[in-house]
Amino acid sequence: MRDVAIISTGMTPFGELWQSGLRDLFVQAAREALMAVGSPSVDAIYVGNMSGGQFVGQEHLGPLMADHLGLAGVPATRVESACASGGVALRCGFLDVAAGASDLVLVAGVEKMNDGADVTNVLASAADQETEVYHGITFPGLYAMIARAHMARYGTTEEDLAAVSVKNHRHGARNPKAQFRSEVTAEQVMTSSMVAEPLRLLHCSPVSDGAAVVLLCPLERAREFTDAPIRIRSSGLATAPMALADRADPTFLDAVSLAAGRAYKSGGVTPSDIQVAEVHDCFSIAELCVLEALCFTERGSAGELTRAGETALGGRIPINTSGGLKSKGHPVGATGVAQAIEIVEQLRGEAGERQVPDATIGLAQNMGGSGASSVVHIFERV
Amino acid sequence: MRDVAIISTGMTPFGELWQSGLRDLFVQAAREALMAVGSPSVDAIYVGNMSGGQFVGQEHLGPLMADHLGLAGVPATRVESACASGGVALRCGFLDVAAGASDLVLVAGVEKMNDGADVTNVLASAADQETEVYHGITFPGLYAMIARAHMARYGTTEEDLAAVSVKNHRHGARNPKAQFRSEVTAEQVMTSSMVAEPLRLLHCSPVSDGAAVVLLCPLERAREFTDAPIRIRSSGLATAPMALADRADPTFLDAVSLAAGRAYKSGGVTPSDIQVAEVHDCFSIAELCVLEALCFTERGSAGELTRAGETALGGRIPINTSGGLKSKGHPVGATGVAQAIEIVEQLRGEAGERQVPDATIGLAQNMGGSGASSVVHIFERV
Amino acid sequence: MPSPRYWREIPSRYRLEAAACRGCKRVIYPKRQVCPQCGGVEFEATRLAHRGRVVTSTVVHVAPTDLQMEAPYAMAVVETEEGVRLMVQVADCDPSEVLPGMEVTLEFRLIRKEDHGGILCYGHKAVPVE
Amino acid sequence: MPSPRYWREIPSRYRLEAAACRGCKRVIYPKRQVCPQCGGVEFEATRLAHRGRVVTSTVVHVAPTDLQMEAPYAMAVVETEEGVRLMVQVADCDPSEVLPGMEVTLEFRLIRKEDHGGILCYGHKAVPVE
Ligand SMILES: [Zn+2]
Ligand SMILES: [Zn+2]
Repeated sequence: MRDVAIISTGMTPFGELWQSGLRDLFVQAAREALMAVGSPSVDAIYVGNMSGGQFVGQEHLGPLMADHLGLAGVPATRVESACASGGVALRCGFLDVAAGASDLVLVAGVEKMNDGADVTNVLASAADQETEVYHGITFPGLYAMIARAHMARYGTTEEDLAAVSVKNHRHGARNPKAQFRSEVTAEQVMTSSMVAEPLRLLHCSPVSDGAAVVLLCPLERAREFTDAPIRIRSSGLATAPMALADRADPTFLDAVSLAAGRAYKSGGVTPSDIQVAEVHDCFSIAELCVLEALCFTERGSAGELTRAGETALGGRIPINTSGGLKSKGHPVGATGVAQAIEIVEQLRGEAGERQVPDATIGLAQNMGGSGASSVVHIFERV
Repeated sequence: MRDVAIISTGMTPFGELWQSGLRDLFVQAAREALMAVGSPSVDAIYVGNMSGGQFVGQEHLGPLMADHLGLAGVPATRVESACASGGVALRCGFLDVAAGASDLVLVAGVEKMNDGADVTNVLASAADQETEVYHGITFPGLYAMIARAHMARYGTTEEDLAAVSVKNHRHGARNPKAQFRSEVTAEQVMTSSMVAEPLRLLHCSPVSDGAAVVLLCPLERAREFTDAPIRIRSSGLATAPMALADRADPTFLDAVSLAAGRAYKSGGVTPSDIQVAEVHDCFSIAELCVLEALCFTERGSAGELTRAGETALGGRIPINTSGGLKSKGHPVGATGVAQAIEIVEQLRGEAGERQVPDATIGLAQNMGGSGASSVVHIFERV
Repeated sequence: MPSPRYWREIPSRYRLEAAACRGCKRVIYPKRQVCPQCGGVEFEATRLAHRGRVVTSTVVHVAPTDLQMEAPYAMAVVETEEGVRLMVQVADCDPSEVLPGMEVTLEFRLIRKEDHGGILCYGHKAVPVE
Repeated sequence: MPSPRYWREIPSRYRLEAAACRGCKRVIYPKRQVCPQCGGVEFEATRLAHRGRVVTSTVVHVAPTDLQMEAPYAMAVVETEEGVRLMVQVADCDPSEVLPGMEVTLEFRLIRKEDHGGILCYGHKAVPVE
């Protein structure tokens, strides 16, 4: 397999972007990424998108996006793994370049959630429709059940959960593309309206529109395009039982653990080598469970780690310097690519107020549904 | 890139399978493919599916299918390109093995269309929702417009169109897995109820449920599993403008032409080397346009070729020996994989009453929307 | 008129029909073609006991459209005596009392009225043991 | 209440607003960020002439739910004087007369009533020139 590099990035702001449709968002992010490296010709496009069909009545996003980018003809494929769609698109692009099938690949993640659809129902289609959704559980409800199990088993507290939201808002306040650029206090989190007990509104990522794009090419060609290529050192993908009831331990995210294990192994790194990470904090409890599944901390100890400030900027392992899904926003199909962009900016030393000093190895972890799929990428400055 | 082989296949019958849900269909086809080669362990799964979200409220099919196959943990990705989803899944699996990232890859196509959804509306989401569907055009309507343009430009007749349906039903009558195993006459076709002028019911592929699965591995390992591996000699994917109005010539399928050109070139073959082909006859006119775009015949001459029997079993280049989408059925996401299975059976000499004598090189062409995406694979006996 | 999707699930939802794997003895609900534990494909039909214990739970305040009139309501993952876990709503109690460890019985109930047609959809809900 | 998706398209649907590429002069409808012909990104605003000719057509007999009361109706790809093509319904005539080559004008009309709310959606339809 060939080594693969990210040579350019582009991203819309995340938020309620009423003026932009799905195709507009994609084109805006893609043009930014292309123009930054002199608009080279593209060999293939992968579009990560969870549910264009249900959100805006539009499937077949590969050709639609190629067309609107002025690139009709170019191979273009949409990939979906619920909220991990963006990360999985990145993996498909990575394999395409690694295989030697394509040289320059454009990987996009895009979602238009604020366009009139019933968002609660659409997001629930990432869970098992027959055994879960039918009975009345919602997507926040599934993570609420994970939270309650984690609390019962490890003594994790509402304060621990709130600390995740507080930290991520603090980070996001420094990110010009974030949906919410305001800090919140633990008290605000813990008194916000209840969504699914014990999760409140400020434990939940918002409903967002947005697109994110990265350009990939073989590492050996990367310096034709940029002085600061970022190598994708490895990619790991895994699944777990679809329904929460079918997982032996609802507090442990097997898919994350497996995907990370594959990425660590094929990248030849250990968790302690990671200096900065973007993880899938769709709900505050998710960040805690993910930190444990990534082996950044012992099982059950992520709440304590967070309250101790170790996952904040300046801490031992800064997590979600972008603001995470919570503060940056979560246009579901775009998130995985946006995570990669934050790591690229960190490894290039271009993260401004959010910069982790001297970061050379970073990780991005993206997750679908209540954890039935997860994809992990490890990046390094070269 | 490594050479890639198909080592096994599995397929449900196609039809109105009221007893089976989406997940049942997948598991049935996948188990058949796995058991035929001793149930080896699988490194990755790709699921081609157009619209689980709209048809049955279920996205996130990668982990769902892995789970129900007893393989939770295995990387599993859903890919979509409307009615070309199956073919595109095959291409993703091909690239994964070619890259050296995975050894044994399970590629599935699956669709459950008969489960209560408004099929006309769902299929229309493969077209441009804003500039086409909004104004009232349907999916058959788009192909009807292509048909009328082809008639106006080349003198193609209703008899030419009917000849496609008659031939494909004659082939399908010999296929035990076909949805319609009955022959039809040209008169029956030309007096069936009107759907979108000039296309009548018997020019249209049916609404179908079904799943199809192939197993891939590196060619060098194929004989561990089977005495009759079929090599995937090449894969080509291309797009075209999404909206019919945006294509310079509505009678010519640019995406098919481009995809085929790429597959011919990287496979080192010419159209005259192809001895049997499955092509995307979602409507009878589609088969004619595809034959021209694949360079099996001159532009405008496919109707004549068909009426002369050259595309029937026993003719110069037998097309859709399976019965095609028209007679075999068209569970949209499954079709591309089912096409590959027919070619595998032909190249293995296992097609029974449908056998093309001594076929060693075959082609499968799968198409999304009104032709905005197409994928072409070339296969050979080794 | 109930859709095929609905009536295919009737055996599991109405009668709690499950399958016991002949290989590893695990009870699978709803039944499947392949045992997720051992890969086995031979099963014996069985029905779940109507009794179990809450593994984890939540109270849904922001509900899906079809269930908005019922919110807030408790949902739980319940483990039956056979070791099977299932997702159910918990009825006939104060939702805030539904916590891990609670003992419940499973009772046949109306689950939801679907869509504009108001189709009545049935299944099982959990009810706390006195 | 019309959705954002609807009102974003109002300029193109109500007023036939288009964009002329400064690079290759091609007129693009609806406007885009990138010219599909030359890749250009600079445009001048323009409006389509309301006159064109049918490139190809069909008569829809099996219609989408929202338009079932109108079937059979004619649909056409119309090319305007600027060389722009658009998909429109053809009204005020016998649908079977709508064939390639027919001259039409584009008129502002009700296109559909959407969903159960019956939202009124407007745009242009073609009408044959006398
Ligand atoms: Zn078992
Ligand atoms: Zn131009």
